[in-house]
Amino acid sequence: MKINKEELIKKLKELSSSGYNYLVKITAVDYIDHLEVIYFIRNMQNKKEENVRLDLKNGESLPTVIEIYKAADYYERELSEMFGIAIEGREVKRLLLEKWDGLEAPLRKSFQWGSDYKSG
Amino acid sequence: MLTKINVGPIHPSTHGVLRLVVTLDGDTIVDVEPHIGFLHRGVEKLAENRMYMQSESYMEKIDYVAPMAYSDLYVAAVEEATGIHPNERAKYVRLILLEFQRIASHLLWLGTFCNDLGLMFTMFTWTLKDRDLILNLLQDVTGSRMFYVNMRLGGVSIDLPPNFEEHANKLLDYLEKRFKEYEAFLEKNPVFIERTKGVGVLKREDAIALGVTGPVLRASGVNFDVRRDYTYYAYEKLHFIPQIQTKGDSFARYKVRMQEMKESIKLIRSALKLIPEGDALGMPIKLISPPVKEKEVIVRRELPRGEGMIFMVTDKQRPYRLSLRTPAFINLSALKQIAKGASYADLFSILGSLDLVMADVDK
Amino acid sequence: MSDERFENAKREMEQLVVDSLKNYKAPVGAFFTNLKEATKAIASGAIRWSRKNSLWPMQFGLACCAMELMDFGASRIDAERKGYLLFRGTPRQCDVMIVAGWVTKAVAPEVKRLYEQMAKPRYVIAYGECAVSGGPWWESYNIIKGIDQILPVDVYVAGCPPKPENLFEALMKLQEKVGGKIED
Amino acid sequence: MLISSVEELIFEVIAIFILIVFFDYTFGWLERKAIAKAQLRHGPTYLGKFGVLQNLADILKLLTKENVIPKNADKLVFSTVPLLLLALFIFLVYLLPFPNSLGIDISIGLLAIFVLLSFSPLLIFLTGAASGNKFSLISAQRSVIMSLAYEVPLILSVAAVALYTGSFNIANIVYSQARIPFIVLMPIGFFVFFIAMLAELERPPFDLREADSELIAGWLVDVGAPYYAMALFVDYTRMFLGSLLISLLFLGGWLGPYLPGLIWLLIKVFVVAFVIVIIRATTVRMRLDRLMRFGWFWLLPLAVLNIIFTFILFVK
Repeated sequence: MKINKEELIKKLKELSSSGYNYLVKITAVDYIDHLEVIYFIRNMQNKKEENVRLDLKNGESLPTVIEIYKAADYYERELSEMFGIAIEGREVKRLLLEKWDGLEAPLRKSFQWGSDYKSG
Repeated sequence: MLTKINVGPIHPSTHGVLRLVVTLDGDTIVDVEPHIGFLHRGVEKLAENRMYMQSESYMEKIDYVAPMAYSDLYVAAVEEATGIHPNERAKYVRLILLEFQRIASHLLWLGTFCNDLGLMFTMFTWTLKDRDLILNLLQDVTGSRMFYVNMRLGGVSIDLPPNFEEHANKLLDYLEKRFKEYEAFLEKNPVFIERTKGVGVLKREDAIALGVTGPVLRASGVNFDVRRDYTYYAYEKLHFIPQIQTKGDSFARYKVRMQEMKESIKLIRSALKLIPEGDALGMPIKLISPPVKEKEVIVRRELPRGEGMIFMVTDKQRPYRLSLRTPAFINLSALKQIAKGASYADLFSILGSLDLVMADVDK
Repeated sequence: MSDERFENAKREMEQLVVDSLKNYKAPVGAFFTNLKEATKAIASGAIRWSRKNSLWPMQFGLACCAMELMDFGASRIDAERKGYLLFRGTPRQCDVMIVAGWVTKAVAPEVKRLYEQMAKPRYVIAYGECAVSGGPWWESYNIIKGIDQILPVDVYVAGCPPKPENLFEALMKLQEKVGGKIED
Repeated sequence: MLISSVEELIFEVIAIFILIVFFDYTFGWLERKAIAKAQLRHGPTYLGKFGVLQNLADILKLLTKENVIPKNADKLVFSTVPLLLLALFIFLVYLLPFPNSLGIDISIGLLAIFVLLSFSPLLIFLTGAASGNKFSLISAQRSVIMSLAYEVPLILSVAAVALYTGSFNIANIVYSQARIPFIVLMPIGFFVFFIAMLAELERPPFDLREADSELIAGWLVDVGAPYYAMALFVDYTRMFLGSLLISLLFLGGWLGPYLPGLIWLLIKVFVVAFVIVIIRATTVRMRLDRLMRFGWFWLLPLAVLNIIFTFILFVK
């Protein structure tokens, strides 16, 4: 289901109280002009799955869902460094690229992934 | 007084390159902060810049303990996108090979877990010997010892050799005997029981909230297995039963994996009986793959370490975005919760019981 | 004029020879010098023999190739037959560092530091494509293309992953190098 | 026996030192072979017949490697205490009686040995604490805490032996086992002594100080290669001391039919050492708090029970 950014917390709270208590993954797709963030959540009782999608403009920040799903911790950290999305409402430490000196988030389409290739 | 200890990045028991900053109060762990990313190489980005079937080899290197499971996961995603589905025999062949791979992976886990507990290398060499036999069998089928790259669109690269069933049955008999020995060796050892029972308890609610997967989730009493709940290949026909334990401690995690190995043997045996005649070969790898039909693909597979998921947004000849859900990544995030309150000596047995592969965590 | 200069030079040379002879200690007996040299030769031979025959690898695996490294020590290959076993976890007591796996930018300083912590003499084996040249991750944004950019490598083992037998052969090659059969 | 002349003293010193080196080398090789066999391997085979020269190569190499002393370490303590440890264990072996009136057999030998033996955790603590490494520090702490767990039962189980014999002289203890060895008379005492000795010898399942999987190498983490060779020597000498004590106090020492005394003693020592190696190959490591509980709730009551039984049954 597609929702707005403002509805996210409310929607997820609603879903988690109706049994969708397992967060499978948070991921994002870079469509150059905007980003799509997808929350895969699952009902562990009847094994049904739901995905909640929202569009983010470039440079927009994302509210944290760690209050609702504890598992969101690592995924949000990953998102923030792989796509450069700022996360509201929590301190986000670096995760995978702790010692990385690259300026740009590597999974954005604008990332020059071949730049290092020549120098090596 | 609190002491901070830095463990790793290179330490004998971190199963790869993992850095833990442990805060200790005496001998009790107050906090563990994992620092990961030492093996990060950007598989997702690399896959975006490759043709579909070129990436299969990369996928295998994500989890080098069970490479075939990952190549199956990826190829299944491409199959879903292109609409080329494996035939009945190919499904069985894949299932047999994957279950062998699962046994090999769990055997290696058992060896390293005993190493973490302080049984220096005895169990390790025993299980590695058995694993070698499985690898030899897989080598007979695929031609390679570790990285097989044998999954093709709609099948496998090489069909099972003619004497495969005989060899496999012999190996399974041997393995069954060995598992009994291992169980007797470990479960009758009071020190082993003492070191694992009641250690690193993860309750059912916490397991769901933290999103852990695979044997760790099942050891906490959650009845979930992708092989049954999002069934694929021939698991439904073979009456697959997920293995559940309720205690959620290290011993339960050990037990789940032990039972899973036995269940895998059962699955392979019945699959060998039911396998239809015919041809299991898939399409040979070509640079230009068949046209893509789906816009977005979600594929789930039960990997040896837990639920693996691929979310792929497709482009014409290569993925526009490939998002991997690696099981070890999320299992590691639960370490903080599990290890809190344990003694320092137990930290590594807890870490071992989660069955982490650091390349799987770091992607 | 010129003769005088020659004379002076000649005298100086003689004086130099005499002076140098003053500092020269005559050998007490030819036998003893030979014995000293002989012990020296025997000792250096023994040290070389011992170094050659006991190469202890460090218990250190990075990625895929570490799997084969485990197999190298286990019962099928049994590296201890030639004394390649006794994996020590601490770098202070090891001789060989087997770099098994890709080296990312994050882990490269740690690997270098580990190498520096090892006691001399120390050797490095680049095991597998990733350690040799970056291998399949050549184009990745976070990978060092070959461990030889940061460490002096003695033996390269190619393959993805090389079989444990290949590592055994590589260590035998290293043995030859330590024993002096192969020049650097 | 009392020493009458300087020549005799020198002879004894050399003879026992040769014995120690012989045991250390043979045991080092045998242990490697036995562990390898338990792990379905061959162990060293190339160097010498059955790989007997492998350990020689290892020791020579270790001794000629660079000795690294870390910057944070207390240099004086760090470089002298391992030597003291080695000297302590070698000296302790000299205090034991051997057949053919070898060895300095003093009348309070038993007492002296156990008093001096309790220094070893302290020296290990010093080495660990001086190296300035946190893993070593944890190992050092464990060393001291561990000694609380096993030291008391160890001494109590020996006390029963002394009570029965009425003497602290080890030779006397051996001769009073002429008819029945003490393992038959007081099996509980033997059990307690054996377990406590395993802990003293730092052998699995009590190798908490050198826990490879947790502490990398425990108190030996920052120790340089030559000192590691020394630590190996300490380990094997300690092993010799431990199995000698077990065979002297409970297995009848050098007493046995047909064969000469020294052979009997060596046979017993190697059998005990072999059992300890088998235990090493097959069991997982204990945790510190469990060891404490085991020591105080199991070993100590058993040792006390053993003393009471001995007193009632044999001494009155």
